[in-house]
Amino acid sequence: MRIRPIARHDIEGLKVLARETGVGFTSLPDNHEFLSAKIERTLAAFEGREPSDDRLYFFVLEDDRDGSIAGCCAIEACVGTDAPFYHYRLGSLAHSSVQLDLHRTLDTLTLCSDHTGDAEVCSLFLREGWRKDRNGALLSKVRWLFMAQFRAVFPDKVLAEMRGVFTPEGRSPFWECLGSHFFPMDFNEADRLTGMGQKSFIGELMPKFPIYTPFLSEPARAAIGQVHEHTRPAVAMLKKEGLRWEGYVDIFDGGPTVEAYIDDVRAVRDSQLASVEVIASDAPACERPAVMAATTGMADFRASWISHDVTRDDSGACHVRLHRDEAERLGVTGGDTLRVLAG
Amino acid sequence: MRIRPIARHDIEGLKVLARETGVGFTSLPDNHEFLSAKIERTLAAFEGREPSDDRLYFFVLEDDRDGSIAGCCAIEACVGTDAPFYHYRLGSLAHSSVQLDLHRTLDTLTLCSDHTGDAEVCSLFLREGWRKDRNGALLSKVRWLFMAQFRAVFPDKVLAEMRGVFTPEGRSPFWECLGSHFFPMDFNEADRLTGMGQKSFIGELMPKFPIYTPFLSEPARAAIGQVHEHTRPAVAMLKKEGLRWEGYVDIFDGGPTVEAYIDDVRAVRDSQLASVEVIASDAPACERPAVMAATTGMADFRASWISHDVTRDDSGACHVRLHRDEAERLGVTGGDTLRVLAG
Amino acid sequence: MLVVRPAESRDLLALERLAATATPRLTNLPAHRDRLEERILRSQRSLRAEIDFPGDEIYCFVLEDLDTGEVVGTASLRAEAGAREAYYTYRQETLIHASQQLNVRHEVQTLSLSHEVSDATLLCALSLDARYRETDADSLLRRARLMFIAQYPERFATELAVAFPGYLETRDERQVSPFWDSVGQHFFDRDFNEINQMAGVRSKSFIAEVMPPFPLYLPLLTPQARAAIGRENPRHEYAMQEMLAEGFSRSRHVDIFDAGPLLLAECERLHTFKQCGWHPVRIRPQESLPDAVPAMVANQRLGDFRCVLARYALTPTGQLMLTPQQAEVLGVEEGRAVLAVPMPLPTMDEGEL
Amino acid sequence: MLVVRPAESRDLLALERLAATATPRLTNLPAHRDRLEERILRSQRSLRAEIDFPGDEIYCFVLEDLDTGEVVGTASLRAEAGAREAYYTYRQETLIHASQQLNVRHEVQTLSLSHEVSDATLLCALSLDARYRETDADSLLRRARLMFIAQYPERFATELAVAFPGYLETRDERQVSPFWDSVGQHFFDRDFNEINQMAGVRSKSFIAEVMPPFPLYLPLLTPQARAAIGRENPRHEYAMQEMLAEGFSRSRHVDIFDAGPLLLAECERLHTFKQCGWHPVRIRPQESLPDAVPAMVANQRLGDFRCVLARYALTPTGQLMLTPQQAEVLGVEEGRAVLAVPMPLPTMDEGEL
Repeated sequence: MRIRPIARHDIEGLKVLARETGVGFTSLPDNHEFLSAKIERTLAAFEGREPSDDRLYFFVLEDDRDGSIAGCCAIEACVGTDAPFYHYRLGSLAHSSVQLDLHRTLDTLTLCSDHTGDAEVCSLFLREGWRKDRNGALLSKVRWLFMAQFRAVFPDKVLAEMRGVFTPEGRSPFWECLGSHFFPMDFNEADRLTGMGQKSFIGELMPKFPIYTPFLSEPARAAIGQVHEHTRPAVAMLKKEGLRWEGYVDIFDGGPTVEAYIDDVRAVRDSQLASVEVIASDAPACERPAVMAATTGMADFRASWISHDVTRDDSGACHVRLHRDEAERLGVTGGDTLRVLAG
Repeated sequence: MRIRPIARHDIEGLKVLARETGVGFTSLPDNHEFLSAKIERTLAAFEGREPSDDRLYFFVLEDDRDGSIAGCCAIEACVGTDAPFYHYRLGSLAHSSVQLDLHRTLDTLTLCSDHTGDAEVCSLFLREGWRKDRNGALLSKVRWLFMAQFRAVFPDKVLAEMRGVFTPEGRSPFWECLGSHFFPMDFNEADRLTGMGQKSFIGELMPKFPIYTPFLSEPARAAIGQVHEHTRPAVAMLKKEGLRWEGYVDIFDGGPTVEAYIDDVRAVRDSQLASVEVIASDAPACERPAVMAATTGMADFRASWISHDVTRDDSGACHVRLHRDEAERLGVTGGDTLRVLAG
Repeated sequence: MLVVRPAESRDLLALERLAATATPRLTNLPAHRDRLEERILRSQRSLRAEIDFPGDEIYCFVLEDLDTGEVVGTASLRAEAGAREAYYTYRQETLIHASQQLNVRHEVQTLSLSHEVSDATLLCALSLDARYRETDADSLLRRARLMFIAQYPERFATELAVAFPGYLETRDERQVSPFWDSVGQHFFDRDFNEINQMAGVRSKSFIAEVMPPFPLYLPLLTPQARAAIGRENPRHEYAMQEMLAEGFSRSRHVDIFDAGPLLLAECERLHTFKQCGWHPVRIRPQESLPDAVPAMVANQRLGDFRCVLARYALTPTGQLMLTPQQAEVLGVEEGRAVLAVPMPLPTMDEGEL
Repeated sequence: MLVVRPAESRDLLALERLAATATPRLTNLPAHRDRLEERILRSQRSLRAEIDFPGDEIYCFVLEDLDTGEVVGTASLRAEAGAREAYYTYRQETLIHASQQLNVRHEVQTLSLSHEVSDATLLCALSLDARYRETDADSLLRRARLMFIAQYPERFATELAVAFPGYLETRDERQVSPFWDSVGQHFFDRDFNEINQMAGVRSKSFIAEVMPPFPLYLPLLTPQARAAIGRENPRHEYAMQEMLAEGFSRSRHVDIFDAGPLLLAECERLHTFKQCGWHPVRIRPQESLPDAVPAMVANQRLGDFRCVLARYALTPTGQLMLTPQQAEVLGVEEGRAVLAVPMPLPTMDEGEL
């Protein structure tokens, strides 16, 4: 299994993914034009042809047994430059009067675009049959290795939007209490439109004055900043990397946006460069792959799990040994440099 | 020189400090009742008698040659619980229309009390004659050692408010463009009132709808989040500890509030416990003190620079050697534990 | 015979009783003896003062039943609703949320804190003994104030406002305001009765000034609260119908505590102002008065203002016939002019928003 | 002779010329042939339609000088200012910032985006050949619309609004709006002329809907922008004085682009409505007409509406004397009723805010 940038010939594989994602995964609609535009955008970004801030780095997880696409993940280099990017921000406002012996601090939700210009990790999906062998972790973490390697093309901060709370019947209590009053459409339609990048209607229709959360229903209030139960493992993984919820929530379902300074992300901080030594494929290896390795070029970027630990020599330089098939998978030979991350 | 909690008999020394601080240092007015109330509050906190969140830890720097008070610093354990605590928050809001081919993101200032419940480091002042021998760093950093030692009594986040930009004539461009239109008083009076803890008038008089920063004058806009030139070293010191400006500014002068999760503060993370060995006072020492040491009790808390490096034995335990006079200064003997911080 | 006259110190006990029995309790008629005493003194000062423009005067009237000698009602006028402090209301507004991209235009109702009604003259603090409710006494007490304003226009604004108590629910044998529960409660953490009482002492505008200035989105209020907006308390339905018939109209404004309706009118549009006229008095014995519709008749005396319920009995040349007793209560002799208006109102239809 | 009549297709070129020479340019009279042609057709449709309540009708009139056969002016009526889209204004408001702690009460002026005037009938899109400015022709063109409304009240709202172009400065030989520079410019990054032109194509309300909904604090605007609020363009001073004399009053509302004033009036308060009356026509030769003040005289024909400038020459029994030419232009014979009102207005004082 290896990660590589998406290529034009992946369009059919991508459509298979799009069909499998289902409702709620709005960034991958099963739409040929939309997906192929996405591929073009990502090719431009990887080849450095995209001059603007509108860069998308879209990766696929390829099964090297037959070349099929098992999953995907992406990084938006700079959100909100092409289309507006909105959140509700949970803040508080003191409400106080000495004379009335009153001092309360009330929570408010305020529409904002504070994250304009930040990077976003997004679009992670892994197909059913491949949900094993730490493939999920590979898809999630490869983005940190990529950002660490090409730090200069990313801004200070990175964020990830998490799916909010839904009832077993698929209804969002946050939407029902708030958004439904302001959008003349149902949740899925609103979500679909934003997934297609059509976001300017949000600013036009959303309430712009602060909403005091006590005015919301109990279930809606409880949903603020909470994630869908299926999303909990993903959040846990991001939190382990140091991403935190700073009060920003999705305007439709109230789900949290977690964020961090890229330099503070554990995987970015802890990843290191190591020189490659290639060994025979039948040499003994660790039982469970514990090291992730990525190549250092952008257009031909590759990443995968490798089976040997990183070693450090007396001068402090790092080395890593690769089986021949691992080296082939990554497209490296002895003496090349890899960015590696233990764990 | 050593740091210790303020005591009742320090009132006269504190008044001397208050007189020397001058305009702009509003938390130490030269007012007997106010200062002695402050001392009582701090005693209650150190002795654990203060049940509420309204705890103030106020420290003095004592010159052990004659017991005179050379400086002070403090930690508010939990701001905004007694009186409202306001900031302006610099955010942004997208302003976009596909049809008009319009996509801008405008900066806004919004009144908020988001920092309610956070800890604050404040009230740092060092008298003229003692501005040497790293006394300033001692006053600034001792608070991190204290928080590291008594982590449980502090919340997740800590902040520090920084003095904003003033002209050489002492005028604040931010105040003149914004606050002056809303407060029927001059800057110093407004600042004095908040220093006295009378803050509810702010919420009553300040503009509550978002202010678009392009509506402010050029100098006022330039002052947002910028510090007074005298404050630059203090900000630099806090930034080295990992505190960052996240867009919160003082409502009067527009100066930045820097903040961090306490657990992320470098000094909190890096400080460690070490066991004490006492050696003769005439034993050779480092030229420049590089290690800060603090005791581990709250009511009898002491801190100072010490002259020897921390050593680590094979088991990973830390040790520190103190000259006899250093041990006396801190009130420790061999075998006691100190919290130490190198650098 | 029923007469409306300015309140005097001797009316204090009666006022206190009326304040205590007002339903619902009125913030502008607090059942505190000291404040009521002050109200009477202030009213007397207002009547004595030379006034060219409306200011912070209050005129407090009582309704006396001369047959029993009992004071059975009270009502006041605030020359300028927000003279000392602003007079706050919630103003019903509509925001348009439009998206050309989606080709939708969505209207969202809001309530915004407003003090636009501050300049109007406020008819307020009316309380009437239950035995007299919905009788001519009720109308006399309510509308005699218009007869006073008609005579001394320089003391009042050209716009008049009257606020009606809002809709309350009975829950656990207490009267609660569904509007307050859904709005004010979040900010003050005190129930309607507590805050109402506090407003009587502290002034309502003071409390309003602590409320957040942002518009409230109606869809976020409870259905009960939304239903209460602009809805009068059932006990005041009759009174409200009467004021609508008088020429007041419903406005966009509602009370900040209970969302009770605020009616507005320009003086010159009111029935009483349009129909009232000066007539010389002709005194006739009771038995020789012709049958005629009831009328309000007022003398032209500032401090000794009197307005009685009589009959609209005119001679062919327009003299108004009064009994000797009525003339005595009004303090007028034959040939003095009095201001009279027939009581019946054109129709008692609902006004428009 | 001057006559105001509904615009017809043959007036297109004249309208185009008038739109192009309007100073300042009018967003509601765009100098685009297609839009003007559409305007004429829409006006004709409006005149043909059976109407019981005001809706999205537009009535477009022209002023023709029959001596030269030239169309020298145009003016329109929008039956409902915000019928299709909301009609946006900035509403001048005052917020009270009060602190009991400091015992201060501070008033802060704001401008809030509002669409409250949407229901009113709008008098708009007036442009007149420069040679006729500030003559009776100017008044006729402006006020003939009131004569039309007076005849067909069911087609219009009871409240009328008229907006005047705002104050502009000349900078680098261009007309710039100091208000737009300080407000709209921040959001749109386009200068006044660009946005004005865009509004002509896209509609102004569309642009308003992209503007931020928060109140603007006046102290944060430039002094020039503040000074422009509610100030009419000097070229329209005479017109504004006339409308104030007619009975319109200044309102809290100003234009969202240039902060020009919006005047409001209830129909029934306008001089023209109060003074106009129906008179049977008496045709007399020009030389035998007595001297009299100028008058507007209109026939009662919806599609063939005509309003001419004549004399208020009445016979003792109230017949209006017209010359044969005037009668012909109006399309009336002897004995037909025409609506007439004397031109002169009571005073030309400033209205109140």
